[in-house]
Amino acid sequence: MTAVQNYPFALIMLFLASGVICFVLSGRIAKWYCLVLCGVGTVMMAMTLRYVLAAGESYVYLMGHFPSPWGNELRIGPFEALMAALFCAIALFSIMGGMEHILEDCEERKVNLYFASFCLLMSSMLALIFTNDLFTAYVFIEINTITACALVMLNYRNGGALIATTRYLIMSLLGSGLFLIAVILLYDLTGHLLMEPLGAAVETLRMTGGYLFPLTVIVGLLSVGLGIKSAIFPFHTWLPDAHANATSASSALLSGLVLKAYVILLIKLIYRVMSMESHAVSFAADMLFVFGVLAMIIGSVLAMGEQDLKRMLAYSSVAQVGYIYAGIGLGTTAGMIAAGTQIVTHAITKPMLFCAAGGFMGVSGGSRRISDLRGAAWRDPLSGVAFFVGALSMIGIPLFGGFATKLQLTLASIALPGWKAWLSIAAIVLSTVLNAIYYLKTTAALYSKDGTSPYDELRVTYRTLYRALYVIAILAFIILNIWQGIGSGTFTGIIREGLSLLG
Amino acid sequence: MGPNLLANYYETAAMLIFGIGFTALFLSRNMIKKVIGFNLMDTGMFLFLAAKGYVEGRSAPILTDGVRSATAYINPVPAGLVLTGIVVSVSVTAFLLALTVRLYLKYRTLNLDEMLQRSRRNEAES
Amino acid sequence: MASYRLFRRFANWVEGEEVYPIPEIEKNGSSVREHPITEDMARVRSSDEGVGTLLRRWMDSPQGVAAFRRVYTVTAALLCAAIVTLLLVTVSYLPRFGAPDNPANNEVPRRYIEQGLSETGAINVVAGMILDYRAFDTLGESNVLFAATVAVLILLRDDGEGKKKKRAIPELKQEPERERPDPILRASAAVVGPFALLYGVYVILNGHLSAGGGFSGGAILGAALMLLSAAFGQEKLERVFTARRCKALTFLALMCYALLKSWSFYTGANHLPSGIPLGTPGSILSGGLILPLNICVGLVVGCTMYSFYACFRSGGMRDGT
Amino acid sequence: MNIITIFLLTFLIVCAVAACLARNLLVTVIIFMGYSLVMAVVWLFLQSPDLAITEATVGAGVSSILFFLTLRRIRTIDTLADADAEREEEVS
Repeated sequence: MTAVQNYPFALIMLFLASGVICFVLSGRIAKWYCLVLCGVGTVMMAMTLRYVLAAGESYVYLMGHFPSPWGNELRIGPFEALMAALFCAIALFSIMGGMEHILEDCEERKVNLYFASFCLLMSSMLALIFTNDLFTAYVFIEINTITACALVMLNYRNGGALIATTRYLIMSLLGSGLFLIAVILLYDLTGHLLMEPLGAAVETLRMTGGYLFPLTVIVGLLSVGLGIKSAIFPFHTWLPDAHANATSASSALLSGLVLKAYVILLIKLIYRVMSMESHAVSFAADMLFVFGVLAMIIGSVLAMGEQDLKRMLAYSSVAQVGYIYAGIGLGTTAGMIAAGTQIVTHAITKPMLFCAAGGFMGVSGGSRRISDLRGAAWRDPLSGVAFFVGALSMIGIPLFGGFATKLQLTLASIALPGWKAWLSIAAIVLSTVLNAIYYLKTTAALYSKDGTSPYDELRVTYRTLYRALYVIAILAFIILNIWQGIGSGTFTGIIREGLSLLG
Repeated sequence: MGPNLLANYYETAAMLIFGIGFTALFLSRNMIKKVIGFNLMDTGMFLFLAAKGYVEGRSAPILTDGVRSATAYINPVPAGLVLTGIVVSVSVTAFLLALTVRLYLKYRTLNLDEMLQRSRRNEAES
Repeated sequence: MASYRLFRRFANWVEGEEVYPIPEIEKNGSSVREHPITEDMARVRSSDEGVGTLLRRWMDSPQGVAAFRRVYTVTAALLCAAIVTLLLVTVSYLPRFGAPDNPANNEVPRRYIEQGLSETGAINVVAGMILDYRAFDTLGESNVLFAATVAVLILLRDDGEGKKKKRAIPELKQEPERERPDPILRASAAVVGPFALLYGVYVILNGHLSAGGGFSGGAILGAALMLLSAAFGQEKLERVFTARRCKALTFLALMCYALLKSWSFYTGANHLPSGIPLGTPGSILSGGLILPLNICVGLVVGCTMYSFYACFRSGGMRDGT
Repeated sequence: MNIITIFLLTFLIVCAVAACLARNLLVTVIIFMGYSLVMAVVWLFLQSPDLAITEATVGAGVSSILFFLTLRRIRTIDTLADADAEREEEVS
């Protein structure tokens, strides 16, 4: 085994241990430590990605001395490695972009606890991406839940954050409860917890026609459980408050990464346990598709009515997650590729928008209301540019990331016969129009200067240290976005190869 | 309806407890009741798992008298999973209760709806 | 009649009418409940526009709140009922309880039982399973506990202002303990406390030989510490067991755990021998890594449980200085 | 199927319902404590002593203590707030 193959495992353990280390470090050191760690993680994951792409195959990493049905395993392929590299990079840029606000919002002596939570969150997301074992997934889902809530409630002196955390936590617990019960039922029917033997056993059950009813229930529970945690439409109610009340770095992490980790787990489950063929005709796929389409439209409608910038972005996340689920619900490989592309697109766009929102709030007395933010884009030009790029990307203008998704999703829908194709294309068109309306309206508001704002004379300076970090982060996000828009083939190609290796 | 509802009486009871806990967590507006509901939900699931590991007439998987045959002991896997689960459940309980204290400090109520209304009113006033 | 009363009670509960433990709270809350809905809020928002705003405004109006609450409650109750029914029907299809030929009794538990002793050295198969075969789960589990500690500390630790030990949040302060702790509590704690501590240590050290292990032993340790602290006062206990020591102990134990397990994962994945002797089955010093891991877990759990207690009781532990 | 397990399981369900419906939160927590103890016994019947010992210490011990502490903390918050309110009234 070459050294590169150890990196995923090493990174998970490194983040776990760093959580404990940050607990004893002071906040001043912990923040730099975390930045360095994320940078190292990005490099390590990029090397792993290069290795698996060169090898052209995925490999299994034993966690201990015992092979598949007995011990825990990680599984590393191009899809997982790409997502892990992306997650580390986005986390790095999100923290860089929101560093100033973290230090403002957090009590000084609790900064290190924020970074401890952050490290544990990262390790849990990496474990969710790589794990090959359902019960491990459950345990790390719980770490993810607790630490994500900890990141939201960081600024608990703002009362809204506390209530938002509570609602988020309770919905998440319902979701993980459903997930766990599904895992238990699955264990009862097959006697396995690892995905490989589990998939084989489920296949056998399906052949022999045994336990059909419990299997259907299990698939439904898994989808709903993970759906609640990634805020699929009827269960999205916790999301706007949680994402709007958190500090901007936390909002970026939560919307860009945490929602996606569960979707990635769901995609792995579909490929490795339920098998693509049965997913295509299953009830769960139709359900996810309908929820996704509804989310695309209703999320946009709700975002249109928002007067609060961060809540608007949060509702837009609901709509964007809808795209992912619509892609999964199509039930074809092309749909899955579209979903994967959307994961990448949203992960590089939404954190940028949240960071920019943090920038606007910084030059407008901390208000989140769009009416108070009028002209903020002139006061903080870089954030203005970032918001504009993000808006164009979310609308789906060619040359920006969002276009890649919409293209893939449209292509996947056209190839499909029947009601799903029409519904999905109609939803894409409608959602694009709605997106354009509210994003352009907001951008126009941000750029309109009517001389009434008390902050008009304020100009942001990019000279201080944290602002320099912010500039780097925003530039990186913009570059990633344009890369995804122009060279969308890169990521989509890796996703295609990764998904074919997953099955 | 399958044939085994009454034969699986442990599982049936476990699912009922799970349902009670789920309902309390979902519907009750009092934070403490929600936490209790969460605990009931989790113990219900653990009871289900533990029942799944049991095999009629076999003993606990502690190899005492040198008996090493798999037919003498029950399945140890569910027990291990439940142990892990109990830790998760007590951690989450502590977290939820800490949130409850904080919320009570801020809003002087345990009712989640009232908290929401008050925080909305605060927002509208500010 | 009784069933009707039960139903009424259920309905009341669902509608959120609760009696809190202390009637005063009811009194406090009622002043707010009189004008629960917000006409001024509707006015504030009336300058806004758009479909979503209209929807929100309706939802914030009294009729809207009532209607929304009713619809939400009914839907949620139906949803819960549906889930329970679904699960019960599923149970009726599952393999029979206690049958030896259930799918779960396959080659996995067979190897755990038949070769567990020679592969892990643990007499308690469950301990061998969670700390060796499926150790990654258990590592995650202790980090769940750690994550919860971090979250509780964020919420409840009261750092005070500056170097002075003044509390930042007066309400978080416990009322000064004027009354002496209960004599019955003190006497029984003096008898039970040491034995409970000893029992916790016993359970931890015998985790691989008999029922129990790091987690249950640690919980017993934590409970014993809570008992002592409740009986003899937190200050007295924290003269020995200071915040800094507690933190250091947690840190060391978790790091130790992570390092030991990393070594074992690393060697396992690279097919190297781990080089850890398993010892004679049945003696205390056996079971390879299981005993040290149990000790680590026990320490972490004990410290965590006690720091939960300290946080809930008085906003965290003091430094002994 | 023996009578004792049926009895214990029924007891568990009744406890669960009662804990949710009880009006006094202290009663709720006490019922929950009893529920945890019975659960430990049930697990002993299911040949899982590891679980029984853990549930007895965690469910009936630590969790319940945390609940009690929370209730007590809530009462403290109230008494302090009341005292503050009284003081303000006296001043005015």
